[in-house]
Amino acid sequence: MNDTQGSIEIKQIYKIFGNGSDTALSMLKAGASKQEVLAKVGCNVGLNNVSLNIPAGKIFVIMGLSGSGKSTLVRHFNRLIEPSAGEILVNGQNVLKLAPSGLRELRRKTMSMVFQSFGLLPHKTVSDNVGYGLSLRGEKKAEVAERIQHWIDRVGLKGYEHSYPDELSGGMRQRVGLARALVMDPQILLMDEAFSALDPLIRHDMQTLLLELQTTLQKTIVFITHDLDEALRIGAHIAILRDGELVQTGTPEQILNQPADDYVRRFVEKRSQGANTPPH
Amino acid sequence: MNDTQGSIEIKQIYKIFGNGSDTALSMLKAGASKQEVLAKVGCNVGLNNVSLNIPAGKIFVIMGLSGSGKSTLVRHFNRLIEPSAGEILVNGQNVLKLAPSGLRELRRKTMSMVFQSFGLLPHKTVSDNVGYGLSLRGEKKAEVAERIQHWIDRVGLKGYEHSYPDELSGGMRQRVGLARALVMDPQILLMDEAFSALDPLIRHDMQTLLLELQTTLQKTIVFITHDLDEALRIGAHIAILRDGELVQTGTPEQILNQPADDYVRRFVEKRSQGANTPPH
Amino acid sequence: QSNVCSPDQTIKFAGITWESGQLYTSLIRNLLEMGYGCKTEVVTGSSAATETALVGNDLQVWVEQWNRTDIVKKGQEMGKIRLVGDLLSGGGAIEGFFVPDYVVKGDAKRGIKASAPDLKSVSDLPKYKALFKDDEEPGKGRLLSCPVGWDCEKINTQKLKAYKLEGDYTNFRAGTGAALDAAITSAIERGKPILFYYWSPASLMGKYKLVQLQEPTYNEKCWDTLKDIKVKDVCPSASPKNKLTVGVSTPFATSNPGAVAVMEKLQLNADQINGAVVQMTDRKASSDVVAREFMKANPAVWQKWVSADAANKINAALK
Amino acid sequence: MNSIFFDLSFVDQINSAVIRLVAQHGDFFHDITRILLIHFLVPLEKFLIGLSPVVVLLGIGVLAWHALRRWTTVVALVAGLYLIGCFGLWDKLMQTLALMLVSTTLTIAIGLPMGIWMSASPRLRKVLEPVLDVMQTLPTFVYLVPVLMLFGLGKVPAVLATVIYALPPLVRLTDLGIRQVDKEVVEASRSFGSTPWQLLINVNLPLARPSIMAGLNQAVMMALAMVVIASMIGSRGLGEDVLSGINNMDMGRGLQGGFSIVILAVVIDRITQAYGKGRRERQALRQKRKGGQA
Amino acid sequence: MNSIFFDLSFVDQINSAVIRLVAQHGDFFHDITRILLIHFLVPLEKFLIGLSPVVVLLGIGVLAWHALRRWTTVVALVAGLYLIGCFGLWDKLMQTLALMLVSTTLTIAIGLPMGIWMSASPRLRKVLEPVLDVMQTLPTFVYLVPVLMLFGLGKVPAVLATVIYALPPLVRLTDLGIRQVDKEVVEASRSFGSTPWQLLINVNLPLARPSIMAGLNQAVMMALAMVVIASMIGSRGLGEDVLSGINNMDMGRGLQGGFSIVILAVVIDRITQAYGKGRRERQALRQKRKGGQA
Ligand SMILES: Nc1ncnc2c1ncn2[C@@H]1O[C@H](COP(=O)(O)OP(=O)(O)OP(=O)(O)O)[C@@H](O)[C@H]1O
Ligand SMILES: Nc1ncnc2c1ncn2[C@@H]1O[C@H](COP(=O)(O)OP(=O)(O)OP(=O)(O)O)[C@@H](O)[C@H]1O
Ligand SMILES: N[C@@H](Cc1c[nH]c[nH+]1)C(=O)O
Ligand SMILES: [Mg+2]
Ligand SMILES: [Mg+2]
Repeated sequence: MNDTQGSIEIKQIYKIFGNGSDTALSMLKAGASKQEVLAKVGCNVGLNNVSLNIPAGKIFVIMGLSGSGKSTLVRHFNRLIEPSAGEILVNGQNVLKLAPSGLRELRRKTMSMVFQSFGLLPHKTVSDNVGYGLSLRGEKKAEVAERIQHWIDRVGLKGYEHSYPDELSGGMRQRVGLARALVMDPQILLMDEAFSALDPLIRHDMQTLLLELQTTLQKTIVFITHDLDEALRIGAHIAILRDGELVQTGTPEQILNQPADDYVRRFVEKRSQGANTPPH
Repeated sequence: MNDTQGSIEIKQIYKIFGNGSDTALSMLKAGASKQEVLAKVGCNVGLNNVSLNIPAGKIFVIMGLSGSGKSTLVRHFNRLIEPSAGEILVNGQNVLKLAPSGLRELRRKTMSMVFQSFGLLPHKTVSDNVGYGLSLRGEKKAEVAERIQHWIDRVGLKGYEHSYPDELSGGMRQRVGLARALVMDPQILLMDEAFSALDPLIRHDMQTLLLELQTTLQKTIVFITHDLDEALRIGAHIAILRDGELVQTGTPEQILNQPADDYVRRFVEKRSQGANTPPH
Repeated sequence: QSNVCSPDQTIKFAGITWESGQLYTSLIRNLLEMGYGCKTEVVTGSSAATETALVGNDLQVWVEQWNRTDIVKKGQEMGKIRLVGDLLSGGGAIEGFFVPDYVVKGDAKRGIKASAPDLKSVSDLPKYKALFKDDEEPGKGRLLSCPVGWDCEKINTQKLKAYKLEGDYTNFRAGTGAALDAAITSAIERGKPILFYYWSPASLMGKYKLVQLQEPTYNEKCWDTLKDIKVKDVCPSASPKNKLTVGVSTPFATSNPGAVAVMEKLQLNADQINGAVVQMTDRKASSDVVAREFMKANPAVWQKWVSADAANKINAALK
Repeated sequence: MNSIFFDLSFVDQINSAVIRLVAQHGDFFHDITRILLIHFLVPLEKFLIGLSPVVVLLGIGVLAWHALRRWTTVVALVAGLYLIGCFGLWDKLMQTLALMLVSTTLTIAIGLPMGIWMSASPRLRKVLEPVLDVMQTLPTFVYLVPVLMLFGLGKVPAVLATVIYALPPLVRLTDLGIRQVDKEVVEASRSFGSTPWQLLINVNLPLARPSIMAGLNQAVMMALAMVVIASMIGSRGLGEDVLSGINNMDMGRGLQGGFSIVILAVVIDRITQAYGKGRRERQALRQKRKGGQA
Repeated sequence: MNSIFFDLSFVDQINSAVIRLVAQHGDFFHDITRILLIHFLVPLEKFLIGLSPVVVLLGIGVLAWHALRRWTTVVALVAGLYLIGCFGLWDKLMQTLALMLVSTTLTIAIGLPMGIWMSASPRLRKVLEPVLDVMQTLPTFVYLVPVLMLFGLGKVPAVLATVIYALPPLVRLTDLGIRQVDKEVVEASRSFGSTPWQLLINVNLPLARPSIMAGLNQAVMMALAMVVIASMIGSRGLGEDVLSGINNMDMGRGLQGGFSIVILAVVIDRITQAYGKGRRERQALRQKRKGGQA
């Protein structure tokens, strides 16, 4: 089972938000679109029949239009969201069948998450925020102080250890969230637009860090981004979502050279376009 | 005075957060660095002697490391933050001397802002959020309904008019904030990382929108971004901040070709690097 | 009849907070309403509130006055109110220290043995302090006394001094009359020993068999030392009988001498009032109901108090 | 013994001051009482008592339905009131209801603005906090007597005492709620040029709503807890039964009266709380009822 | 008249039920009272009264300083208590303090867990809400008589009544505060595998703190508002003075007693509230004192 250490597999996941999810589910299974369901039942479709295989020890990038279900998808991996239907296997284990204690173990040891909207504890200082996951695991403050400081320095927040989140800039907050996940040293990292508020210098540095983690420690990293350059630089696989459906998965080359449809092609095109537009 | 319609000028602005700002201010004026002040007085320096001239009718991009004071700077333009020292002129008028009613007029008619962390009203629907600024101005709901719908459609949120912010994805929330500012049709738009959560397709579309607004309606747009490609594409001028200080301002060409120092050079380098890294 | 009550004025009675007072109130109201066509109304409230109102002529009649509060004393001194009549024959109400009779005699039916067979007088109390133990003041007995602020509370404090019981007994103040009644009822229902201050006429008197402890004989000079809490040098004396009167506001008394005349004549004896009051507690009947029944059953008693004309009207109304 | 203390007492001064006040201005205050009574309290009470119980029960039922949209609760509330009628306490219920309507309205009318004002001014908070402490902890009994000497027995001092007692939680929780509103939302609203009033209406009040409604709930509860005290100063209503129940050791009667007060409290509370729900919650509620799915 | 109502009355049943209960189980309850008194309340009171006033005043001063770090406030609080001593009410103050310490501790010990539990279970909330309504609005007087027939006169029923009355606001505001905690922070905490207990300690309680402290403030206020009622059932303390003031129309004495209660309330409230401040606020406060700048 060692080869599945860090793998994630999901099978035919549906997620529907709001009341009337039963009706919505049968509509979806009968082939209705997200827009139709929203108009008819008033339910938001988060995910629509998504199956995905995330190999262990690789960086797996998820892309897609804003609102296409990326955040919803990764929240399923550590079961912060219960799917309306489907199956989720982490390291070959069915996450949906885990008892509360098992689920807790999984979240403490196996996977950490960086949230798109940071999710910092507003009443704790930067260093307490970073150490939060460790303290949940029961590790003593004194023993982990060094590791906490290491990661605070690593994300460039030295000097801000005793600041509170509301005294930080957006990008600094995001980096606190990053350090909080990294200090846990988990098998799997779930990173939801974890670099979106960072400037190019720090961002590049962080990308390098992820690549290092992946190559030296064989971490599995699920990475959501809107930046194709970033995706191409760090991703071993890329999955593209649209309206809650999986449109294409593949290596960066496959995505670039054999886009599954027009939607994917436009995603890839923009890249060269954006970069080529001359300054005026 | 018509040529200054939409211009912003700031003179020797200092902003220091926390107690003991007097000590900190004199330290700064004596040449101390942000880090020294933080270590000695425990004050966060937001801005350190920034003077800037933003011409009317152009897109002005502000860049800089995360935490360098970009958000703090634009918050001064509409006086959401009071500077510790300095002067702010909008359309030639000293904003710091405005009476509450005058300041209100300025905010209602002259400039709208898109916030880095969105700042949506959680208890209002998408369409009420978008119409919020208009309702503050006293415009009747029925009269503006069309304009509201226009901008909701324009940012791609059709169908979500009656959703609440907590039912939206990060990028969708950001677009609500965008629509809310755009519907005001102000002379000046302050956009704090307004596209950071958007996917490339929508982002490109929005960039085009800004360019249109600028060329057809001569809006002044102050745009904070971390994306150099974006800055180059839309910015007529670029300013670069570091640790609360202004490092360089100039046209994109100047920034690209005559970087003021090493810091700016590294900012510019990353661009080509990131794009050129081959997928692995 | 015009001097009994003015037709456009409603006579406001204080709502008394104990049964005998309520019964007297109902009797007077019945007489005035049925016999003289007066309009009356009862306003409830704490004694202090209603007494204050009486002084201010917000209320006109306050039946069964024990004349012991400062409000009443000052009202009288200032000429704002008058105390008229003598509601209880035989000199008035009695008060003193009581124990349930099973404490002295036992109660075979409930299987209670006499716990203090020799208890006759207050001088026997030191022997029994363990029996009437006060849990909040270990080592002392508890005399369940009047609520704070009643005159009897202060008198009891002085009496404990005068009877040299201070070291052995606490003057345990019940907070209110209701609390006092509840504590006594609880003890008696449970068959426990209890030593308490009480008075008659009162429903408890009719309801339970109580034994009053003997106190040193009444002595006017000593009684004066007991009435004033500030006197340190006290000497023992039992309480004298207390004359029960009707308090009326002076404006009312001046303009309605006829009504006052009725109140002056009204008088019951202890058996009559205690009997009626027990009806109230046992059947939880309202004082109005009991007063009517009493009047029907004892026409001779009340006909003395009213004019013949009024008596006829009342008789007619009672049918 | 406690020799470290000076001997200090204002007892006599206070007493004579009160007496003087009553002697000099008592008539004036009594006139106020009379005016309030004649033009306001008595007509309201008369009106309520004059209504047929059927009409009242129906009216409250409709109101409750409009607010709650839940048959079971509506039926329970109306049945509760009907039960009070069966106890033979209908008229007293109406008297208490009149008192409560007036007191609660006054409490809201004073408390809400006061809380809002307090949230805006730390200096005011410093001044007002001890006042609120006094209002809440100074035993009603203490000021009841002077109040009663000034205003006379009855409804007016009862309303006064009730409002004084019920006000603090509403003020405090309004203040707290507004101060807890998310700073970023406030900032966004300011950036669009909202006046303080617009900020209040659009942001502060709606976002502080849960806290304010908790304050209102406490105010209603405390107002109804005052019903008995009100009866101690001659105000008619359900409190009378409680009082006489106590005085005569008639616990049954006291309890029946007491539970009638509780029922009335629950009815008032449930209806006000439902109306205090945000638009979104009410919408969700309606949909849930329709859709049938949780 | 009100013909739509059945005639219904439980008066007699209730009365005889109470009497039966007292006769059958009164001894048992009285034993409980005795045990609580002998082992707990009496020693505490004796201890407090036995302390020299100087020690008590100093102790409270130190405590207040530790909590508040503000000379002016500390001096004001201690001076207030000293004033009570000057009124000649020191022993009664200590008796009331003992009662309040016990009642407040019990209220927190019961109310906080109850509120937490309620916030976690909507079903429990549905059951508990009417119970809280009853606790708060059923006039104390109503259950006081049965309670004191069961437990006897004095401190124990006083503590009981106080806790019953002071509990609801704490429970309600704890519940409200926790339910208002930002969902995103809770989600983040869950994502790191927090147990429910860890979530409570690290997220829910600290973030609900302002609301919980408002509940505690209300609980303290309401507990002290009960001091007079406690005296009505024979509990010694400051309430006695108020009562006798009322009963004798000695407004001066009543007011002095009343204000002593207010002072005690303010002292307890300010100290508990200061300890309830978050680490950050306390830190900021200390710095402000030092730096001198606002
Ligand atoms: N309310 C505050 N209290 C204390 N310090 C603050 C506060 N707001 C901002 N700062 C500090 O001011 C500095 C500049 O913050 P600002 O938000 O302007 O950065 P930014 O350039 O917008 O960064 P980002 O790209 O990460 O958004 C930071 O060091 C931050 O810690
Ligand atoms: N709590 C919720 N209630 C209702 N709808 C929701 C909820 N959360 C998400 N959705 C809906 O689910 C869909 C997918 O949202 P999600 O947050 O997964 O998007 P995303 O791909 O992460 O977008 P972004 O790039 O903007 O972050 C959206 O249509 C959104 O409106
Ligand atoms: N109130 C009376 C006592 C009393 C007797 N009966 C009713 N009350 C007093 O002060 O002593
Ligand atoms: Mg997302
Ligand atoms: Mg920023």
